[in-house]
Order: sequence, then C-alpha cells, then structure tokens
Amino acid sequence: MADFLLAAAGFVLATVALGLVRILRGPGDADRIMAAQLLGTGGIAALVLLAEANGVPAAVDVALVLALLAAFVSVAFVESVARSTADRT
Amino acid sequence: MAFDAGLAVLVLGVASWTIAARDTFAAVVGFVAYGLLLALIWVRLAAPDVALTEAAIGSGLTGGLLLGASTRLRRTESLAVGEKPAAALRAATIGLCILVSAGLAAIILLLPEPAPTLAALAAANLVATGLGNPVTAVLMAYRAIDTLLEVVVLLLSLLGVWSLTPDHLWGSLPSPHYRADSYETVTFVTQLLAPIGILVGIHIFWIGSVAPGGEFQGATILAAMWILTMLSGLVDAPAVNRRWLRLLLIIGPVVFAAIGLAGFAMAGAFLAYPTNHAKLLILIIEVPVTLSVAAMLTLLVAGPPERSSHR
Amino acid sequence: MNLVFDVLTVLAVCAGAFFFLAGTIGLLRFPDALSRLHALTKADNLGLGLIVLGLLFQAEELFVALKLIGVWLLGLLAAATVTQLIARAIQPAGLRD
Amino acid sequence: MSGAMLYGFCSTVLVGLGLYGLIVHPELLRKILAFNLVGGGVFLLFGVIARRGAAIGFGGDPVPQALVITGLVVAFAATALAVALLLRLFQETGRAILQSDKLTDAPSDNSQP
Repeated sequence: MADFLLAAAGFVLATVALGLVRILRGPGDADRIMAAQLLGTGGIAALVLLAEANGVPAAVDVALVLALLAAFVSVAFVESVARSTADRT
Repeated sequence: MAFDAGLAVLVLGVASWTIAARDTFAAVVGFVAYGLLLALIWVRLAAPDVALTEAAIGSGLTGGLLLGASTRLRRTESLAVGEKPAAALRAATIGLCILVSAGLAAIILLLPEPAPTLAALAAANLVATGLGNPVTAVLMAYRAIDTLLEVVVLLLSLLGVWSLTPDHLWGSLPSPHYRADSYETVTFVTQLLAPIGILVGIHIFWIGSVAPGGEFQGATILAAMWILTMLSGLVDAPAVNRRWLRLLLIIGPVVFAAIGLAGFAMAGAFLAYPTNHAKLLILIIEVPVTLSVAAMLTLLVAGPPERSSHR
Repeated sequence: MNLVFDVLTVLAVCAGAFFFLAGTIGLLRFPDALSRLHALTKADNLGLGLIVLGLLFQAEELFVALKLIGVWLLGLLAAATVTQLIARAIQPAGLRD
Repeated sequence: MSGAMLYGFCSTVLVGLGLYGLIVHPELLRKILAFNLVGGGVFLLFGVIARRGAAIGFGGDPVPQALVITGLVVAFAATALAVALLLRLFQETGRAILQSDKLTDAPSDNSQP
C-alpha cells in the first residue's frame, strides 16, 4: 500500500509540475496564480499521501498548515495584482 | 528513490526559474512554489517539525512579504534592463558558483562515517524535560539560550524596520498592502478563515510538546491570520506607539529572560530548570513567547509606519 | 475487510490523480483564461477530495480523519476564493459590477 | 546512493544557483530572493546531516533540525529588514536597483554603492 501511495504522490506532483509551464508562459498574472494554486493543491495532496505512505502522521498537520497558508497567500496574490493593475490605470 | 529523484529535479527546476525569470512577480511565485517543495523534502527527510516551519515561514509568510514588495516596485523593473552585468563577468560568476557547489558536494562526500549524532543524548534527557518531542526539547531546554536570542533577534529586526520611519510619521500606522475598497469575497473568506486559522495555530503550538509543532510554527499561523484581517480591511494595523502593542512585543522575551535568571536560584545556572517542574516552566515561557513572536512577525510584514490617520 | 478498504483507497486515489491530470491538461491546453479556470477547479475540488476520501479508508484515528477532512475543506475554501477573485480580475473592466 | 545523499547534492546546486542570482541580478529584490534561495539550500544541507544522524528510533538528529528552525525564523527577520530598507531606498531615491558607477559597459563590481 505504501508503495502505491508514494507512486500516487509522485504522479500528482509530476502532473502539477507540468502545469508549472503556465507560470513560465503566462501570459497574464491570472494564469501564473492559477498554476501556483494548482501546485499548492497538488503539494497538499502529495503531503497527505506521503503522511500515510511514510507513516508520518504529522505530515497531515503540515498539509493543514499549507492549506491554511495557501488561502492566505492567494488573498495576498490577488490583492497585490489588483493593486498593481489599479496603479497602472 | 525515484520519487526523491523526481522531487529533487523539480525543486532545482523551480529554483532555476526563480533566478532566470524576467518578471519579478513571476520569480516570487516561483519562490513560493520552491518553499512548498522544500516542505515536501523535509517530510521525506523525516523532519516534520522543519517541514511545518518551512511551509509556514519559509513559503507562506516570506512569500506574502515579497509579493507585497514586488508589486510596489513593479514600475522600476524596466530600469534594470540596461544594468545586466557583462558576459565575461557572468561567466566568471558561473565559474565561482560551480566551484562553491563542487566544494559543498565534496564536503558531503567526505562526511564522517558513521555519522556523529546527538540523538541518543537528546533522547536520554527527554524524560527530565517532561517533553515528548526531542526538537522542542532542544529548542526549549538544551539550547534554550539560542531560542531566547532568536526572539531577541526578531525584536531587534522589528526595531530596525521601525527605525526606517520618516520623522514626521513616527507613531503612525504601518500599511500592509493598503487597499481602500476590498472585495467582499476577501472579507467573507477572512471571516471564515481567521477563526479556523487561530484554532489551528493554537493546536500546532499545543501539540509541540509531544509531536511536531511548537511556538514558532503556531505563532506564524497566528501572524498570518492577523495579516489576513488587515489585508481584507476588517482590522486596521495598530499604531506603533500603542502601549498594549509594546507590552505584547516584549512580554515574551521578558518572561523568557526572567525565568532564565530565576534558573540561578532554582537550579544553579542561567536557563536551568529544576527537575519535576521543567515542563510547567517551559509552558509558562512558551505562551507569552508565542504571542510576542506572532506580533513581531505580523509587524515585520506590515513594515514601517507610513500613514498618519486611519483610512 | 482490510482488503475492501485497500481496494476502495486505490480506486479513490486513482480517480483523484486522474482529475489532477485532467486539470493540468486543461490548464495547459484550453484557449482562454476563463476556461482554464474551469479546468483548474476540477483538480482542486475533485482531485484533492477524492485523494482525501481514499486516505480516509486508511485512517486509524478519528482525529486524523477529521484533520484530513479539514485539509480538504481548507483547500476548497482557498480554491473557491482564488477562482472567484481571478474570474473577477480577468473580466473586461466594462462588465464589472 | 541514498535519498538523503541525493538531497545533499540537490542542496549544493541550490546554493550555487542562489549565489549566481545574488551576484548577477541588478534588482535588489531579486538579490533578496536569491539570498533566500541560498538559505533554503544551506538549511537542506543541515537536514541531510540531521538525517544521517538518525538513531535510536528518531528519524534524524534533533539538534540540527532545531538549528534549522531557528535559522528559518532568523532568515525571515533578515528578509523583512532587507525589504523594509529596499522600500525606503525606493521612497527616497525612486530606485530599486544597483547601478554601476559608469554608464558604459563593464561594471566594475557588484558591491554596494
């Protein structure tokens, strides 16, 4: 079971890493935030999978903190993008 | 093993992107992703305490801070185009960096075998501290002086930030990503998230005695929630000359130092805890330290005072 | 009983991984930002949700299970916020409000 | 090669990459960012050393792990101070980059003006 979960974590990470190409390509900040959001969710999924696979239950706490701060960073992201577009116009 | 290799390649790719990106905002996005991947690596290295800290401070709080700064500096970016160093200098830099990397790699290859470890010592004295988490024991008992100084460093850097205030604005309000009109979505999310976040912060702080977690991780989450309420405009930042704020900032280090000094009377040395009461004393230190550190982190992100009145 | 739970875990985690794949492909291939947003939400909500569901079958303590559900709910909240705010930000200025 | 060693080499490359960014980027915010990248690499090196010290049921030596936690907090404090200095510089001068002394090519060095 552990091997399967580890493989699943690797698969999810590899997939969302592909999505990171969007950060590279853009074109807009919105796409960059989307790619970061996808990586954040993927990272959280990989963490809960790792928690079970490695037998480190504390990794669920890490995932919890990450999910919490993902929401925080997203708000900061959007606020700062909104601010910079407001500055430009 | 394949998983580790993939993760290592991924983190190197994201790091390269952070260095190579043309747009600073995009580089900061890369940096947040870098922190997230490092948190995963820390779990793989069996260091969940560090993973928590990395996720909270390394990725979350630092990311928020740099995002704010990158938006403020966005207009200056075009000026930097003509300032790229010459190709020869860049090539020399690459050489230097490869040299440094190779040196470090050599050190890793030459690490002594078997690896020296203090794990046995840390475990042997764990009972005396009444704690179940060896990392917390190192932070709060064996090397408590480091942790005391760390809190002092945070306070000093906050003083450094505040000392950048222009004279006429002294005693006014810091301005974190100030927005006059906030989206109602942000207000809603904050109202939902902040109570949950405070609960999770206290949980992470509390379990630190027996499981991964602790005061700095808990304090970071509390700080993030405070910043969130400021971002959404629900709560205004406090003026830096408020007495309650000053008290909140120093209560942690003061209690820590006071109990440290009392160690002379109780156990014969600075920051020594008498047996049987170690855990109680550590708890008495940790609660105010957590509150102070949360306030320091929040105000460090908020920056120096910038506006004289409430919005 | 364990075997049944294991099979359920494998099924749910595989389904979750599939939605991550679908979301990523959508993010890369869809032509405009709004439809890319649509693809993203599938990975966020269903992908993470199904993986958490799969792991719930393996959870030994109630508290761990509750934390897992908490992770998913927080993930949902973050995703919903970002989606909402991005959708607003990329709307043509004239259409706003 | 064990997983820990793999991350060890990863950390050395991270330090090199960060150092390159620190030297080459003229924008000060990018320098701060690169500095944090170096920090991540150094902390990871500590993590590998901690992992090698796994003993008596612990996944790693708790002492280096505690050092890294302290280091992460101090690195944040330093970053916050650097960002505040940078924003103040921007307020005062309208610049956020390191300009070379001469406007011709071949910038002499990258030290602070």
